[in-house]
Amino acid sequence: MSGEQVASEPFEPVVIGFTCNWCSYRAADLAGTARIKYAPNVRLIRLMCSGRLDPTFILDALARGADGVLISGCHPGECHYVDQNLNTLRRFRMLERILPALGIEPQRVQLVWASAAEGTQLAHEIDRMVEEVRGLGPLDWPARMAAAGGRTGPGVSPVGWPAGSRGEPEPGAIKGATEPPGVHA
Amino acid sequence: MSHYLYYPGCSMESSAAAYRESLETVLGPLGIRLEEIDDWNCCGATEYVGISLLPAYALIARNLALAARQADGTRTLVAACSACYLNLAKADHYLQESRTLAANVNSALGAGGLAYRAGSVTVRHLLEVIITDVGLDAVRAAVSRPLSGLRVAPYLGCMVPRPDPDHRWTDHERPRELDLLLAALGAEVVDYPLKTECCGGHMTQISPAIGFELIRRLIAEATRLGADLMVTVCPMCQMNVDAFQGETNRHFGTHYRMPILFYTQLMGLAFGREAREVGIGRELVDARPALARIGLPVPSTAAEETPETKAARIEAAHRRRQALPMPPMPGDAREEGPR
Amino acid sequence: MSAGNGRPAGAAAAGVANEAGRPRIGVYVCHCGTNIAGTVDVAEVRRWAEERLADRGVVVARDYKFMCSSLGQELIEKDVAELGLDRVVVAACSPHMHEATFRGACARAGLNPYLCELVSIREQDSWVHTDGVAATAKARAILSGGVERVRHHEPLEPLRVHINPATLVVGGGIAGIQTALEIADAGFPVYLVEREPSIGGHMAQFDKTFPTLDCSACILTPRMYSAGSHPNVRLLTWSEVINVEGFVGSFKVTVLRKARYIDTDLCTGCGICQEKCPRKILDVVYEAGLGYRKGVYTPFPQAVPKYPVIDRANCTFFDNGKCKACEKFCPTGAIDFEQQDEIVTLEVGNIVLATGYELFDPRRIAQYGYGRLANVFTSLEFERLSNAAGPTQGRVVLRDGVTEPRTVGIIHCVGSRDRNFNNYCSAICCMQSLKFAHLVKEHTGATVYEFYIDMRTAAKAYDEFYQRVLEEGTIFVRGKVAEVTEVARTPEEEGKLVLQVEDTLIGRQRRIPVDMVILSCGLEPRHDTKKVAQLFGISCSADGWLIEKHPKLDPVATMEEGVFIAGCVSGPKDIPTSVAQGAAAAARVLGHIQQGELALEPIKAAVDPDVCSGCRICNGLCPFNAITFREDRMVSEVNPALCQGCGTCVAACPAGAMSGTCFSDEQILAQVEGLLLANLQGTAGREAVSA
Amino acid sequence: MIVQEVVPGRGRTGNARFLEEVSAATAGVSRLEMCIQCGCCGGSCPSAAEMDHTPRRLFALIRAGMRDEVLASNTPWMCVSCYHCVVRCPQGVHVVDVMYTLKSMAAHQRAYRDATAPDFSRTFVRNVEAYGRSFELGLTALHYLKHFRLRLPGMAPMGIGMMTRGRLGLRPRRIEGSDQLAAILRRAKGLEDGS
Amino acid sequence: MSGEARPTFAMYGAGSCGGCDIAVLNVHEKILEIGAAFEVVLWPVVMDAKYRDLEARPDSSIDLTLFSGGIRTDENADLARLLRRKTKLLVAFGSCAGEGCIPGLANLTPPAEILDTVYETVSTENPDHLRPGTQPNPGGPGQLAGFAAVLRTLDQVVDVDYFVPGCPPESPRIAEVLDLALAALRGGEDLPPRGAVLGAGESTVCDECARTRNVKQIAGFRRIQEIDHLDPTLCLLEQGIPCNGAATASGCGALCPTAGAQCVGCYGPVAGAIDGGARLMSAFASVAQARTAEEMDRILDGLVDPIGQFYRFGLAKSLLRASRSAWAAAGGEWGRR
Repeated sequence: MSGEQVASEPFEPVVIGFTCNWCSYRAADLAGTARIKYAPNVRLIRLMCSGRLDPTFILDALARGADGVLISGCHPGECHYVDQNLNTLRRFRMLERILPALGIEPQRVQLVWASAAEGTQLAHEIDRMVEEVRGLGPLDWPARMAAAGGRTGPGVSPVGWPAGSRGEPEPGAIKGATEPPGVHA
Repeated sequence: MSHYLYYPGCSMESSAAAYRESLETVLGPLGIRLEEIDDWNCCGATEYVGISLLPAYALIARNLALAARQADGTRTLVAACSACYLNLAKADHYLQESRTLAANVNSALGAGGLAYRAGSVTVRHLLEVIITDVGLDAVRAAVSRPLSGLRVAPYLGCMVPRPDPDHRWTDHERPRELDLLLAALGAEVVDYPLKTECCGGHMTQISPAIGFELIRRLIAEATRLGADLMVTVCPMCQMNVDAFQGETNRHFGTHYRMPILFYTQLMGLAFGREAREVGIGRELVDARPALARIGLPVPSTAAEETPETKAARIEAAHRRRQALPMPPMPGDAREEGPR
Repeated sequence: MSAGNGRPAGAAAAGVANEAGRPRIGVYVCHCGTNIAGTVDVAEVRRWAEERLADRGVVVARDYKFMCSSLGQELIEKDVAELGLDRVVVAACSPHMHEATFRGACARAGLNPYLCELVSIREQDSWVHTDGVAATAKARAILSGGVERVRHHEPLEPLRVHINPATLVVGGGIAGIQTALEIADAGFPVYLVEREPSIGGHMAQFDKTFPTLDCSACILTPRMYSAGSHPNVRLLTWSEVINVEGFVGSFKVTVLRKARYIDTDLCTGCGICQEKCPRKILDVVYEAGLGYRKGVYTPFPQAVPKYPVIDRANCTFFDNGKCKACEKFCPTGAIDFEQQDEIVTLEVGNIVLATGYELFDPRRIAQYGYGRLANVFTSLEFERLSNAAGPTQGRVVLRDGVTEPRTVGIIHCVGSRDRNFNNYCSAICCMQSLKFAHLVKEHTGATVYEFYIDMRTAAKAYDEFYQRVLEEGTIFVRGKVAEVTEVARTPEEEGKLVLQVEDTLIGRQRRIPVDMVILSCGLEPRHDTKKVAQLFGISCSADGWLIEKHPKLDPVATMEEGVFIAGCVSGPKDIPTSVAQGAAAAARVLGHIQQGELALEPIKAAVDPDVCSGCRICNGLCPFNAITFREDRMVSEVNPALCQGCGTCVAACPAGAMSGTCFSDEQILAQVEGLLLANLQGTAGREAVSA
Repeated sequence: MIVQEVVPGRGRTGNARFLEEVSAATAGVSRLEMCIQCGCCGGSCPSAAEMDHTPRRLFALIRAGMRDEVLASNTPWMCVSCYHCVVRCPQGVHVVDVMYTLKSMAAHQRAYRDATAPDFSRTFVRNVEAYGRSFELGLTALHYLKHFRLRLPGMAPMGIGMMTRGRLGLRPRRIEGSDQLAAILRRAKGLEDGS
Repeated sequence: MSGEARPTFAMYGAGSCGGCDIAVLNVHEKILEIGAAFEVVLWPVVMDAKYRDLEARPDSSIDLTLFSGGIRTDENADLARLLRRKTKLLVAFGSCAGEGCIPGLANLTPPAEILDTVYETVSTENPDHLRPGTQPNPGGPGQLAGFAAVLRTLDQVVDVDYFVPGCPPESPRIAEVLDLALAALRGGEDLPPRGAVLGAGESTVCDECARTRNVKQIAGFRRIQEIDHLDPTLCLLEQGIPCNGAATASGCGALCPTAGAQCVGCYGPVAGAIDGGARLMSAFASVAQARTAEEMDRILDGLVDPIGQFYRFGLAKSLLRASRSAWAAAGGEWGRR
């Protein structure tokens, strides 16, 4: 669906949420069990720990059409893996430093702590964020890329270096091309 | 010099003139500068909102809007009157809580060319500013005439410690701020159990019998505890207990004479000001006999022990030994705590 | 030919290794009765998957009333066998609910269970949204995410860990004692750690227990004695757990044993030291602040173990180097001022937490006057007052220590069912208050008022006890007491405590003067519960209690495998329930021990040594010390036995040398793609919401 | 009291939506629907003795949809805004704000039985609307003249005392922006009536 | 491949600085082998050539094309498509063609702003207000090439067979790549999978760096010129210098860190990386010694140009490729270019 068609309908943002297995995903489960209602615009992904979150995932979600990304983990000091969620905080703070240069509003990427008991709070934060993103309008990155004439779709690597020899090595592939001589004995 | 925006409120100009006068004498020694909001209007007391809600909030919000516009260097708005403090604080709180209310109030303000974003100013009460920002040490340092020997009953009334939307007070029922302040002035502070009970509010106007009963409870308990006078933070409380005391006595056939002053009046006296300068004499129940204690040598109460008192003392000690211990209370160990 | 890049791009089936080069995925959408189907158009989701996800490898899509039923599971098994499915996606409830169920179904059909993905369209969709159209659209997106993700699943084997047969029980109250005895009786070793000098817990403080009115000490003491003398139980009293490492099967627990300053080999528990100790200290633990103990003490006569401790903070010798009265009089020379705190390391396979509760501190409710008004008592104070071994030898008297009350008011729900304090019902207060009414009557014959909001007597023989107390003439007033005041308004109120309350059954405000007020205080989590939770890697609810794995179906397990809970640590409970939970936790532990080993999820990180540059960015990240640096080869390595699978190192590796099973970059990115419907050609992610 | 059977949505007084109406008209979040009828408000109230219903019972009447009986009640008018009930309420019901709502509903429909309190509020409001500040002398004098004529002689010494001590202005003070204030209040009233 | 004839070779620079051409010429004696082994059909830096000659060649008649430079103008794009058609093995040569490089950083800025700066600011004398897309000689032939909304990498415009990273690629690596190509073209060797990165290692610069390394911790970032005494043997990152080596493909022999300067990342991320900048951010953040947001912010304040730090070479190939304001131009006037 193209950007123009969307404009005629009320804008419904899509927010991808990264949650940890122990606190925030469980908070979402709890919100479910307690039938606490929140905006249907958020789609959650479960990681074992919010510390698994690579900034790549966030940028990827935005590049693939998400209007916002919610990051959620255990409260600092309550991480199931001692303090790995501090890494989430650090990476999030780091990412925040580059988003303005790319023209992405800070409300589109938010970090919200939620303990396993905080279903209501998480639902509330989701609602708040969805409304904030709705207020910002569509991000629409794929449509913008398409408009610039870039090739996307099957067979084309839209981003990143090809895997090269790191994929499944093909029979007879020349190793010398990818392995600097004299480094590995 | 700490700088604050200031909302005086209507009663400061008339019935609580003594509050205004005395307040002016204590600001300098405490290093507080108050900047009055230009052309403020009445906060609506507890009356306007009982007639119509939105105009009542618009009325309060005009003051908030004026304050926000005047905010320069400080965004703290200090109120001295209890009802004004509560109305301003509560309005700001509800404007933050309810988007609809905020939208409607702003639409109304728009008719007068004003706007107010909830949370733009922070509303605080003068007493809390003195305790928190100035500090009791600074108060003690300013005291040149300690109120030694003066037994005072601290009386806050309702609207300062309750509902306390911003959680600024030590307790809703028995806050310690006023006790601490009076103790810092050197006064003997009575543990007054009715310190946040109702003075009757507007009941003296609309159902006098209830109003007088509520006043009677207050002055009866203060009298029973041997207080020389009551000290309040609230113009309405002062007015009810002071101006309606005669009528209350008449109503019940009693003869209470319990003066009630503003805390700032006692601060002014303790800071060395003369009675007239802090509005002493404006009260209907004369405080001067009680105030005669200040500066005068306090007569020793340690009378010689008679056989009767000795027996009583031994009996009391015996009783203490049998008694079960009491749980410790927070602040027990603090020297400035209420006695 | 390789996939062309490191991520799944469009139709390229990276990571999917199957003979035909294309996965065969079965999709199963659950109705869950009306739980899902009531909001989500399940048939439409199924149809959509069948059509739109066909070129993503979906070969069959079905919807069924209850996928978790045996018939639902058979559907999967049959399709795997007949259609040759090599991947399965179930859209139903949370993976925390039924992941194991559907993995089991796959395994029975001969499919590696880790090739199954369960996505939640119940907890995260139908239950939390009301708009059916939006919820259906979201279900499509969630399913699509699952399908993309499952394409990158690999067959895995669960990790098997050995279970150490020793168990640690933390907390020596009735729940902990019960757990310890059950396990010990089954023949396995138990360490029972207790912070106080004796086990027994709150139950040791009570005089009588409701509703039977048995003597608390009489039923508790034999259990305490058994625990103390059982050959399989090692008591560590006056001790605290300070560190926990490892995981189910092989926890390493560090315990601080505070110095007792008593040589327990020599001590006979004769009590002479306590008698001779000149130091008298207010006992705020066992006597609830109503009585005193000595500087060297056992908290109560039946203490287990019988050995006293010297309270270093309240010992004249430790204060100024003089005294040593205890040492002088000890007939066996058991006093040892040279003793030091000791650190003990225990190796256990399972842990049971039974650390109990604390009483709500009513000083927080200023209007009830506790701490200011002498004759306002807490429930625990009253327990001590009515206890024959208590500070008044069982005389129910006012704070003056002499006067018997003639009227007593008992206030229910103090600090409970009140959003200013604790929202929850403390469960035991109604019954405890009824017990108090009975005891007051029995001891003093006083008039008793009970002030309640609702009477909750829902357990065996509880309501019968209510009937009995009614019969005894206790006066019940329905209303939450507004305040307790000493300020009299009438001559009858002079010198009394006045309870001001609305008697809601007559709709009037009443002022009831009494001599004594008993506050039936609620139960609260111990102040350090959060710390305990962190120590053992589990979490607290908003109220501060420890969270069960499932509130109904798994009440004694926690999210942490091998860590169980029993008694009031997970919320207020009466004695029978605490005991039942203690036994239940023991049964779960014994289950583990009997199996000998346990299967764990194979979620682990690993390093590709060819790619690792030895930059050492990951080295400091692992809290479990699973990453080591091999100086000889200049690469980092992950020890799979220590790795807990959080994936932080995977996300941090700048060279991409670190990868993680079950949560690989490919799996996560594929799920993002699927959730945004970017896997469908010619569609943008927005379709799902606005459709 | 008379027990009246209430069928929601039917009959003279039964109106199941009354609670929602009261709640919606209250500033902030009333939490009125959360009342568990514990009576802590009624127990705390300093003027409960003078009320025809305790606040708790008034809330039960609201829940029962007995609009007429609720709006005729003197309970809201006896409220002294001491906020004891608010801070003590275990359910966090904004009792005082609900009382304000009930007052304004009753005032609007003139549903009250005793006009003393409403009149006092109205006089106060008129003063404020006219001057922007409250005018204590005018307020008290007018009010006593109307409702407590007999008490006036007794009050005279107090009034004179207040005046001689400079505590009672003889003229009202008017703010400079009284036109602005009037415009704001006019718009606010318009919005309230419109909604 | 036709009998005894030498393989044909082309090298072309689109939006490039010419550095890649110099690097090829800088392979020392190897250049003689190239000259001997290949028949050069197009290499504008070395010899004159006409587009029409190129157009006239049969399709797939060039065996190997090294294409350097990003795609910013119509002309760049046209030539990319043309060379793709004419070439058997098209190699994105150097950082510009492969990942956008420094010119790609212009993707943060809307094109109108770029042109205003280039053509209209005070340092430019441009009386006729010429701009890309306009005709320099009114009435005369030809017009200036149009300027695209964003810079694209070669593979974002046409299919690319191989990538050779580096700004510029290091000479020994170039020699290896040419040897490989030659061997393959002569039928002696199998080629690596299409799309592979040639001339770079599978690990990162740290692998080739001799500096000692400890468990990483960063308490703060500093610019290299702000440090009086730099430990010559210790890892630069551990000294607070934001060295990109940990996430940059090996192949250069850790030239910069060895010389005492931080790696700026010109070899791009290792094969398989999706967004090199994101990887660097994640790695740097993970070892920052901060336990609160405030502490983290204090550390980050030491990174003066975060987007330049992490995306200096790879922005045009990153997940988002360009800023929103640059993309915005793509939808309108610039989109048609």
